[in-house]
Amino acid sequence: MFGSIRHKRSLVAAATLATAALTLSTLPAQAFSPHYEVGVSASTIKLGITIPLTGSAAPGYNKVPAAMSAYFNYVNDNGGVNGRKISLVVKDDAYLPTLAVAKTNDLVLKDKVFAVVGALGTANNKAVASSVNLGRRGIPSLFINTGYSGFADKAKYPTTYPLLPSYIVEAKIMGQYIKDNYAGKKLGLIYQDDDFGSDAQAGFKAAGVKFDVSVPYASGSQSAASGAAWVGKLKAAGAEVVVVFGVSSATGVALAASAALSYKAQWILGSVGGDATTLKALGVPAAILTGAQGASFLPSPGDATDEYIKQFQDINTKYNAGAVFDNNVLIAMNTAMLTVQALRAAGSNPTRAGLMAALESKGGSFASASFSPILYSSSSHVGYTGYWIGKYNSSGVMLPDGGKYTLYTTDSGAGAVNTVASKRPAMPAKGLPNN
Amino acid sequence: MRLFSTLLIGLSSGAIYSLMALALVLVWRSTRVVNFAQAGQAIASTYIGYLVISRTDNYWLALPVALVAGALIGALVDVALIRTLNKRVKSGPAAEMAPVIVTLGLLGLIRSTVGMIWGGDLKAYKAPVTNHGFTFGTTTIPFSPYNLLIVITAVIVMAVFSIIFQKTNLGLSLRAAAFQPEIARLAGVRVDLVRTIGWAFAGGAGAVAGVLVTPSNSLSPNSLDLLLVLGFVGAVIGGLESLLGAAIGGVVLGIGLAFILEYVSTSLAFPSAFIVLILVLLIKPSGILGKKGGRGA
Amino acid sequence: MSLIIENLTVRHGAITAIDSLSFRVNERELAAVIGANGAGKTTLLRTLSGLNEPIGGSVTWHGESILHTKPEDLVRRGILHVSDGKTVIPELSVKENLALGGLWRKDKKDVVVATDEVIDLFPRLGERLTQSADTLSGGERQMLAIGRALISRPKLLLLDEPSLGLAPLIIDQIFQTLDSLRHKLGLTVVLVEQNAMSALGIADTGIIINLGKLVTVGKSNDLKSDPNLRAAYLGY
Amino acid sequence: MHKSRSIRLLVFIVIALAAFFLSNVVDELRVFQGASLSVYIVAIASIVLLTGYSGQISLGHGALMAIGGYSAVLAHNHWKVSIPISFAIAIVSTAFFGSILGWAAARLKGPYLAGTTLALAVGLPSLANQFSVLGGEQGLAFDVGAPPKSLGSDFTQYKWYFWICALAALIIVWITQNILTSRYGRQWRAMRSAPISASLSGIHIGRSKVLAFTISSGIAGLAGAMLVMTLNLVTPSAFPLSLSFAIVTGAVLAGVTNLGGGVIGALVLVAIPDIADLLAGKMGGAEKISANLPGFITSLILIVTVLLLPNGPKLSKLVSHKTK
Repeated sequence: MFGSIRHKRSLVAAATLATAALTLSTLPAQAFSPHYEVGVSASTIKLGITIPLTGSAAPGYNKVPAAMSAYFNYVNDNGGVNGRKISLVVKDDAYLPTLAVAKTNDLVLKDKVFAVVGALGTANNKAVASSVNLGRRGIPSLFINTGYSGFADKAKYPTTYPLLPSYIVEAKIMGQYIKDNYAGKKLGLIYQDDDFGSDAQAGFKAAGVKFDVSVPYASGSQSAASGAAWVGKLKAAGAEVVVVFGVSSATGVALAASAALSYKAQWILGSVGGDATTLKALGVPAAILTGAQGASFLPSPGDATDEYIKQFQDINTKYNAGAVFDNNVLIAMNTAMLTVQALRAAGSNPTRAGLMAALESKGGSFASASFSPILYSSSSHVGYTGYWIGKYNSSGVMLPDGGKYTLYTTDSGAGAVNTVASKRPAMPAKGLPNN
Repeated sequence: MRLFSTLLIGLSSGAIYSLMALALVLVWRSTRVVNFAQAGQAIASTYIGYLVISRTDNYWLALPVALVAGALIGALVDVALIRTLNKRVKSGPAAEMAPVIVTLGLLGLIRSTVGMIWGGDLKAYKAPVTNHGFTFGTTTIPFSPYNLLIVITAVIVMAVFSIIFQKTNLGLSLRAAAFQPEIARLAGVRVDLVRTIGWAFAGGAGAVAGVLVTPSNSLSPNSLDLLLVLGFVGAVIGGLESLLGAAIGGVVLGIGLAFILEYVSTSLAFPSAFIVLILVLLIKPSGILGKKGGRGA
Repeated sequence: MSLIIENLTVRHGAITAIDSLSFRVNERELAAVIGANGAGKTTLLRTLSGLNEPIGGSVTWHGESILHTKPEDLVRRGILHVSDGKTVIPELSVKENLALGGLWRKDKKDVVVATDEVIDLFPRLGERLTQSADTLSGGERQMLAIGRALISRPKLLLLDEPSLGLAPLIIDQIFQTLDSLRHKLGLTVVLVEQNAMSALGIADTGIIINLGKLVTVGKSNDLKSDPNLRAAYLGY
Repeated sequence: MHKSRSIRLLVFIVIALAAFFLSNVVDELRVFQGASLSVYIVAIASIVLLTGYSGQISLGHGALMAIGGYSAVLAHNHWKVSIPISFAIAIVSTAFFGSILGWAAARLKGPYLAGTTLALAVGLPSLANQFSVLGGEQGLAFDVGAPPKSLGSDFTQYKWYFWICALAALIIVWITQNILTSRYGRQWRAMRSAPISASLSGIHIGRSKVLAFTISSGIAGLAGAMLVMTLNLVTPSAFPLSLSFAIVTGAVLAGVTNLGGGVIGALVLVAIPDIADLLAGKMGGAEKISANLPGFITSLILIVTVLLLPNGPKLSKLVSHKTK
């Protein structure tokens, strides 16, 4: 009841806001394009993204906007979306919530984008959703790049659409896999000592996995010296299977230290820190990565036999020259392709409300590289929910055990972990959505 | 064995903190500026070293090239920026803050420039010797030939500095100009030139620290930020005025952090660096080598 | 035809510390500048040695202007400024303080000779060469400051209150040494002093200034015996 | 004295009316920037009082803002207190922490004080991660609710934030101005310009410095509470080192001794990123260039401004009441 009053109030507010916006800001534009939504014109659709391009969080993520633009340009060159070309306005938030709010305000109020796509970071997205008041303004924030489970709460974040499976889901699935395959072995865990890591711990706990040795590290503190200390602890405890639930730099430090210390264990890398290209750039020897396992919801970016990967690699070569095709580029292209499908589904004269309605009704059928289905519905904003577990080969490509993808799915709560045969829509011809 | 290997690994990371601390102290002594841009100067020099390595695959060429580049950058910063600053901002309440802002601004400027030239991606290059730990019998310790190389290089740099400072005329001028610039002037020391040389030395030390630390981490426009902060902590532990203090402060910090990592908590090592700093400042404000009351009035 | 100061004016913010001051000091002469506290004596010396910038006037030494020149360049032209005991660097050893005087000189052989001369002149410095200058007494510091200047082989010595804070016995010593030195080495000296009696005792010329302005110039013997000046400025 | 105080009050009321009138004219983006402006004005005021008057340096006021921010949110969320009360709690708790810090800081000078406060700015927010009650990296939501209905239905959320922030800023600047012209303000100035004679004339330097640090911290705490209100969230990453540096920069750009100049400093801080973005957009270029150009331009503007106007713009003298 409380919710409905609130809802009504926000509806009234949204309506009045829309009226005010119409009478105030769009007066001159009205004469020319009376029935186009904000950010849409006869020939273009304007989207926006906030992501760190500079600062210590930038490496890796700074490749995302260019890769998204590359895919959009590819689509634009092939007729666009219902004849409209997509443009992406990129804003650097340096991974700071204050900047994310200010830059999203710029996107919404100055650049007047149709929707925000692929914005990065848990705290940033929380601050943006609430302060910029995306919900009350009815501005969609699509496919946000974070594994925090709370964004699936539609009542709290009515216009925010998370894509990635949550960290809890990932940990639960890893936990189940460990129980199935490494029962009785001594287990170790390296995790980041913040929400990221506590989500992981919650997931492992839900899966009923207990680690013999846990090594927390403070975000940003990882160095060669800390790597040595972590591995020392794992070694002392005799851990045989070690999960690294950390960012790339921490994963790299741990693997490099284990190489330096001749410490052999079965490594299982979380998806956040498991990008082989980044790990190699961090100086991890190929020998130590070979045979390590990892969890992922996307195919390995190095697996050119995958139809999605192959197509994306082609587009990357032609439209994003010079960029190494890694996990970040893959996620960016995948997000961009989902965006194009959402825009197509929204019809020939897309509105923000129409876009979100289309996402909720048809999102589950969109073609995407992930082996996991997308669960968007009128009652849920949960995106991907599944992972597959694979092994890195000697050239850093992660491939499924036995060559066949087995998908594990679960939820962020107490639900069981299920294995399902992986099924995903085929890549549309030439990578151009035809939904 | 565990004790011994923790000590060694702390020594190796401490050696790098010491070099950064040394750079900060050199500038502080000669110009009374805490040079936040030191991390920027070091990152630019390290990228130049990276350029040499990626072209020639020769670490031993990259190290001196980066050192010289660092020295030149340091000298340039002093001549182009700090001299102007000192001329324009002589007194007033802004006098203490202006150098902070100018060096911070410079840090941003250099980082952005580096980003424009090399992009924001992670770069890496290999250590010239293996970073596979030494093995005694069946035990492998984390301390590797590369760690040994770091310690030796740092010791050489510090030994060269100490000889220059204690035994040469240039060193005497440097010290005189640092302690009492006006009197040094009246004795005929070309204080401006000597200061610039001090900045150059600092730039060189910072560059060596950057080139040494990078194979263990990776290279990006922000990758030496942590080193700057830890170098500063080391410098303050050592008393900020003394080169020997900086060397010892850095090593003490490195070993201290290694022991906290090994024996206390892997996640508290980072915050504890700051707790150590605050404790040192409150308990023995002049640093472990400083004179009594050095930091008050 | 030696040190000529004309209409020199120096300001500290709103305060005019030296106001159109003109006088001259001949070569090999010792001129004592006398005045009360705040008369502008120290500012005068700091301007002559390049530490302060004047806003007007001219100063020439052997016909060439010495204004707007860095102190370290004036040192190379033989102009040495020794302010009271503060002119030593306490963080350095006695030996290093002395060495500073010869650092810039090309003739390293003469630096060695000059250093030996200074140690002969002030044996107490010789005994304390390796000590930190911090440990020296006031008189010893004064000796060290003068000694360091001598190693630079000065032609024009600017001395700021060498008697400040010293015991009368030591003041006499210093002044005697100074007197014999300047004759032996042919130095031109500008000596700023509050201790007018001692200063005029060894000076050729006396220059009395007040509030930055010249009061009078004269032979030191004449000034000493002028009853009006004695009462007003010389304090005895 | 009495007359000048009533004139000053009048000036503040006029500014307040002008600000509120302006908020009805300009677009939403400017209204939000007006709220950010108010946050900076308060933060800069805390530095002006500390550095410009008592002569102490702090590179760690971002950490104090964090304390204020967390205090306000915890009070609001746990005790359901109103916004003004939660702001007051932020001021008091930060001032309390500041008094402890100030006691320690009074023993330090120059770079050592800068270093200690710097350590605080780096260390304190990362410590917040250690306590689950503070919400970790994701932080705690801070929802002050929609504006009251009585303000009309077209009264936007941002205008509401702006009104709250602007009012808080005006009140605190007015109070600060009165503190600075009071006995304490004169003591601090005496202490800064001539510490020895100040102590001879009976000013207890240590106590006086601690008092300055305490008041300055309280003001910074308020700025922190205002900041998290505009963000709707309190999280460690809202208080990065760059925030501490930004407010010090704003204070210097304003001329450190000038409270009124703080408006200019805050304006510059809010405007610089916009200007840099605009310039970068005009220049264009490859992606790695365009990503780094705003940072480059911002840094350049900072350096050039400090070199050209080390004691703040002369204009600031016109804006403020003479405080020297």
